[in-house]
Amino acid sequence: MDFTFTEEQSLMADSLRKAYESDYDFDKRRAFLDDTATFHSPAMWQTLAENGFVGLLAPEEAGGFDGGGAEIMAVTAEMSRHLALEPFLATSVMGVRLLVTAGTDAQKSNILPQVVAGEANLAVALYEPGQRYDVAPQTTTTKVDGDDFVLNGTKAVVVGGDSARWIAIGAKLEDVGSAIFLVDAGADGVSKKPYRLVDGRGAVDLELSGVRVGADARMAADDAETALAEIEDWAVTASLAETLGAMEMARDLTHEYLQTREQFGRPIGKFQVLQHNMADVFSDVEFARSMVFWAASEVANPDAPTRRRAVSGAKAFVDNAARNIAERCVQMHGGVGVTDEYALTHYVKRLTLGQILFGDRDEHLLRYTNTNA
Amino acid sequence: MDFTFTEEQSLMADSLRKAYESDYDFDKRRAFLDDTATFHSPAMWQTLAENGFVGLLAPEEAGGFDGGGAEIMAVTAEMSRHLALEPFLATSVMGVRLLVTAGTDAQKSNILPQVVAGEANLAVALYEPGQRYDVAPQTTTTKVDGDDFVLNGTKAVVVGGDSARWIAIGAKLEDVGSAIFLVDAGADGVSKKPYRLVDGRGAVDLELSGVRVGADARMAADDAETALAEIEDWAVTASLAETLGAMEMARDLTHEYLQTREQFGRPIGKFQVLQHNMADVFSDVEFARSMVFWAASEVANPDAPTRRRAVSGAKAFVDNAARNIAERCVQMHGGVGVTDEYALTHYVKRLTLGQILFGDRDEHLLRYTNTNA
Amino acid sequence: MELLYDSEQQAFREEVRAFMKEMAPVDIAAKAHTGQRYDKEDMKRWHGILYEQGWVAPKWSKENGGAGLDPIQVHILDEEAFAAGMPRLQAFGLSMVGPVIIHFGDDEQKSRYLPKILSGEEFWCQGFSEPGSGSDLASLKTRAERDGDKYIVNGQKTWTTQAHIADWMFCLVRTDWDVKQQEGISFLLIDMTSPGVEVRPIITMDGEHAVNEVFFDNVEVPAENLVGEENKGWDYAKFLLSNERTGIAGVGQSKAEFARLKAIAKKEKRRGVTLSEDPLFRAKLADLELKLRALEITNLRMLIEEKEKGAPGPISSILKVVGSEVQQGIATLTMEAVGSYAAPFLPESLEDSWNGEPIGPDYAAHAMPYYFFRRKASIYGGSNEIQRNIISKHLLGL
Amino acid sequence: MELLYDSEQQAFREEVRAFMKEMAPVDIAAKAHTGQRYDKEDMKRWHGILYEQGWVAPKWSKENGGAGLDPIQVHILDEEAFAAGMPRLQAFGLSMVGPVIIHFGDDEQKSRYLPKILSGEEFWCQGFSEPGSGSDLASLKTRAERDGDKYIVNGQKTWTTQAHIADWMFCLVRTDWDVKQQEGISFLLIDMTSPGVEVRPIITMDGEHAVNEVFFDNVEVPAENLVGEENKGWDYAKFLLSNERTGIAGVGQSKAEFARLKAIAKKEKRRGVTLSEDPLFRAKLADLELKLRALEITNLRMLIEEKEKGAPGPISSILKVVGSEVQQGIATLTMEAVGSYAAPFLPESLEDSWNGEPIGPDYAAHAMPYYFFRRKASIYGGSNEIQRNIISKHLLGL
Repeated sequence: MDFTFTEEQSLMADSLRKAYESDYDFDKRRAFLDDTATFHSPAMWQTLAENGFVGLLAPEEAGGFDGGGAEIMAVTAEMSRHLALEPFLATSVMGVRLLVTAGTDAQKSNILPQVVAGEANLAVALYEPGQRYDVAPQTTTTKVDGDDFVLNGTKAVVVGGDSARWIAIGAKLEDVGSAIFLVDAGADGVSKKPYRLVDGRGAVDLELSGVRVGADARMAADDAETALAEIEDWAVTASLAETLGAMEMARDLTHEYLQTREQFGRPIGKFQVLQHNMADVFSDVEFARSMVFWAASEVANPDAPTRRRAVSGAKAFVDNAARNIAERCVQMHGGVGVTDEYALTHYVKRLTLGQILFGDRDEHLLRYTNTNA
Repeated sequence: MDFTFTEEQSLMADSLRKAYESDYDFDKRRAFLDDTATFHSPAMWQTLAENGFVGLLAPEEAGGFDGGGAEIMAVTAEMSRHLALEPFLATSVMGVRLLVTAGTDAQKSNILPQVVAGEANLAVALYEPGQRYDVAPQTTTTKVDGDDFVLNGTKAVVVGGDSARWIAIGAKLEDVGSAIFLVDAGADGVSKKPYRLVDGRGAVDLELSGVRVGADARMAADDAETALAEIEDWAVTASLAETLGAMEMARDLTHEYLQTREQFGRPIGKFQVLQHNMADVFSDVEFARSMVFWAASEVANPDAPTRRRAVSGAKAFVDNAARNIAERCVQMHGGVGVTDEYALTHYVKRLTLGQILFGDRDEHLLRYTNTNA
Repeated sequence: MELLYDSEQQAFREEVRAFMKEMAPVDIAAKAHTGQRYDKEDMKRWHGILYEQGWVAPKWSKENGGAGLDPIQVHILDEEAFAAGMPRLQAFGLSMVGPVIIHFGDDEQKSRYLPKILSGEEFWCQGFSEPGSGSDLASLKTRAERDGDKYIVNGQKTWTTQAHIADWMFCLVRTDWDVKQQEGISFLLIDMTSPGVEVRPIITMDGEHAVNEVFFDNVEVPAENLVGEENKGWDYAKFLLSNERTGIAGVGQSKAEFARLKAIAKKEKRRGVTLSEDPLFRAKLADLELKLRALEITNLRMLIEEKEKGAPGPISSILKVVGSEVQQGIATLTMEAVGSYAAPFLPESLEDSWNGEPIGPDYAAHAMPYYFFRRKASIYGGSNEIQRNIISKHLLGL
Repeated sequence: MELLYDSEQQAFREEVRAFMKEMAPVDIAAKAHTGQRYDKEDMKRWHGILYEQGWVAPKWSKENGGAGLDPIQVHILDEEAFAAGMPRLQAFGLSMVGPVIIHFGDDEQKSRYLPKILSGEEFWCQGFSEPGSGSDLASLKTRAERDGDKYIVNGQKTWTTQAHIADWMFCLVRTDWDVKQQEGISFLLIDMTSPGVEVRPIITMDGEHAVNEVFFDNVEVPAENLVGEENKGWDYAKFLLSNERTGIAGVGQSKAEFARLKAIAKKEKRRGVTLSEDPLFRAKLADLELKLRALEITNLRMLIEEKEKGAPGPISSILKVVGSEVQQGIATLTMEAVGSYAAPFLPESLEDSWNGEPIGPDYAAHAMPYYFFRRKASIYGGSNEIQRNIISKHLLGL
């Protein structure tokens, strides 16, 4: 395995960095954060689409980049360094991957090009209230009515659901089994409660009450749980890369603070206890990086247990590192580390969000032990 | 609750301290340690008996002191500070308590006086191979043969079994239920494999093969498991107090070492990282002390769930502290902390033994949660 | 059977509990169950109820208008108030500047300030920290220059909790520049309505406005507002901080918050099993509960010592460190228990003024801000690093 | 599917594995399963087998008699040897003094020492630590005074692993007292049979005699035994220590030991359930396995860096710290898994010479000595505190 990025991947990250550096500094971002209409910067999203990032995982024939785990890692880590609010995770990772693996030919040819062009966003509803981190549809059901399906149910914390034109929804079938439907977010009976996540990105809770869709909305997955579990693993992998980017920034901000902040007549970085804490933060980031590499290298593995073992193992490990790093970086800063005006706070928020989205540490530790050889 | 010892308890600890200080320094103790015949100092044991310590828990009419948890705490902590090898835990805590609570009148009047006088030691066999920390007899069985019982089975890690004249053995009864038999350690069919525990005290594995005892050997407990569980809780409490005494000594040795050992031209206690580690050790000892108080104050509680909640809760907490303290004290010493010639090593051995005798941390955490309100 | 307290203490607890049952306002208590924020009105109302009962200043002597309770009784009162879901009272007046005025203030100051602290009519804030002096408090730079019968104050304070709702600030200022840092500091009482005082909010990561920056631009403070002697302020601050240490373990509050966590764990499920039965989660709960238990007993040992010997020593530092770890542990497990519904961030929904729809269970919105809020527990009042310095220097002589 | 290695590396691993299967002596491998101790004879035998194969010095260049493998191949060889239950080879000759002689020794030294290091005919030990200089190595006091064509050595070394079975010691001695500490140190090779060398055992808490004190009383050492230049010994020591860092993560050994732990956890039961299925224990196993995985991948990243850029930098310090934590974690869980049968202490039963009866399962006797033995992992080779100093100074510039 090669642990460095290819030149192409590095160039990709560089061009992203430049886009965010020029239009997305801390104050500009604050303005996007305050915009309750979009929860992100539509202009930046357009830039991402134009530069081929939105279709990162889409096949080349659909205008995509045909990327995999390594590209996801490079791109999401970089976006995270800039605290990007754009719905990349929901649309470009979860949505596109689902369309590619479980979309019908018609869905692929009709929807994918719009998505790649940045004209229509996607979201995938993974969970239901009270079911914690179980992706199997339990309370969302369908009834067949002529050629149509009628959906009822509730979905919880649908990341990117606020800006999504289409939302993929797993539901129990009337007789037996389950399926995924690609539902127009504006359809009758779809009601969205939008809100910000802790890091500022948008999400919704979703209520489906007698939502009628045609048979063409049904995706080509045999079983909702299996297909959604794979998407969840892609989401985890992208989220881990975001965590890595945020860790690096928290580390660097703290490192700089230790060298500039003075107490008792000298930089606080001269105190041995803080030196050792900083050394541990440095070390934790590197070990976490190794585990993110592992997840990224296995997420496309067609063997589901192998994929899950790497992804869940990495998540269980990295969540721990993320918590330790976030908490120690705040502690080394003291009071300033908890103020909204200071960037560290926002990286800490992202690091914390990563610990509870798409399965917490206990969940993934359990999944990991269940795949244990 | 009064968290200081009464004057009587303090005097008791003082007189013990004097006895050990005069006859039990590190080199003398090493000689006892090397003596494979007794695994302890018979002379010191005689001194303990003469001063009333051996019968600490026995009723006054049997020549005992009628003590409880607080006295056990004072005495065992003090003995542990001197790394005492004498079979106090096996005989005076477990054995005497079992005789007092489950002995027949005849057993009490025949055996207790000999025990209190230091003339006959006791041991209680709690576990069987492969059953981990389950005190319910599983593989040890009895058959009735006329007026006698015939015992067969194996018992594991019987603390103090090496010097015991009588060993209490739980066994399944032929028909239903279980009982405890007070067996003469020299009886036909009793075979002992003696060895040292990690802290130097003696123990045995026991094989019973057709051991014939009279009906008078049967103790007055309705059910072996309940009676032995209570004894186990007394053993845990005494062991926790030993741990406390060993913690204090490990702390003090390390504190002194930090002030005297020099590296890079100054006492290593001037390095902030070691200062903070030492502060944590100091703190851990005090919090552990509080939990030992809790166990000691509740061990005689007739309400079994309340007793168990305190004892197991304290064990789960103190084991953790013991491990942290032992490992940090060794680390702060560096190489010298792992040499057999230095006292710290022996306190660390006792601290480590305490973590696996009478139930480990996971076992007691489980017991604690099972009593959870 | 609870062996920690004797029968007299048990009886006092029963009395307090009966009082709480009768007098604690139900609407205020309801906020505790979901982690809604208490507003100033809630605090004033509860303050008034305790004032009527004579328990508002439990540690103050009776001649000063207090309840004259012993440290263990104070602790019991504290525990029961938290268990009843009541807010912590404003410590700045009752526990901080009040005792300083009692010990070091003159008669005029006592009669001017103490009654209104007791009645709750005046709220206080603490002007200690400055941008350049956090852990190194003695390096503070805010200056007060004597000009006839007044001081002219210039400088800046920060992390000033509730400066925006406070009537008064007790403030450390530098009055001598030519001596050792600690020897040039004075203790001033500043009217927050004085011209030249400007309060600017600091929004913290929990989305709350609780702390502030306070700027002084030629603020005139009457010389009679100096407490004790000029340049002796550091001594009064040390006295104040040592008082602050009592109760620093936060046992009562943590017990109440732990009970809330346990209730959430009984509702939330993983794979059909409640978290309170989930092997990993319940082991974490048990670990934390035992740590809280150790804190409680250790705290009680200190209180007995305080009752018998007077003020607590530097050993209270070990309570601060573990107390903050327990507080943080509870908040962390609460966030974990809530799971993905801790991800929506709506701190505004914790305020009375909010009219929106809740997202997820009613206890969900509190979880994440609470986790963030508790990060401060190991920073303020002397960070845990400073506490460990104190232990190693003052207790261990290293 | 294992993505960590490319196909060429996989092929090399297959080759090594086949070799191990054929050549690793069964009786030596059996010791690994129960934690019996390898004796000198075992080490010599295995050394000889690898020597025959040409793999005994995998990193040495072929012209020096080594195998010339790249760092990743070396790592694969190391992993497979541990997986086959083979003992670690004597590092003092092969990994420490050997490379120093190759880089800084003269031709005579090379031809005198290298062949016998390779063949295993001569065992070495390391004379660095002294009673007064542990972490502060440069403060060493053992002195060597030049007297014609020899040095007269006086002083004391300690923690000298295997001094009692070694033929030679490479030793840091002070040859100049008037300069900065680091600049007065020389690197001497000392024949352990020289008159005046006395070796006294140190028994460690695991009951083993592996380390020693070594006393020098007017020991005569021929001047030709000086490596490189006089007073440049500190540079050679730094070179040696940086080589020591490769492989310091101990991945191969930890993987083998973790496999043994897992096997024990499949046998031991709590309440009728094996520990490998017990929710708390298996969570601890998983946590540790993941830490080992992170160590393995991070180590591989460093090896790739080393392969591409030469020697590893101070970043290897992070491998040392976590590597030692993993080693200690495995030993700790092994002790926990064994339970009460770890309490009997019979380290003598781990030696070939023992004839007694075993107590408990066959893997029990090893558990406690192993736990104690591993305490050293965070102390030797630069304690973890020293490693964190190195990271903060050399990597972070603090």
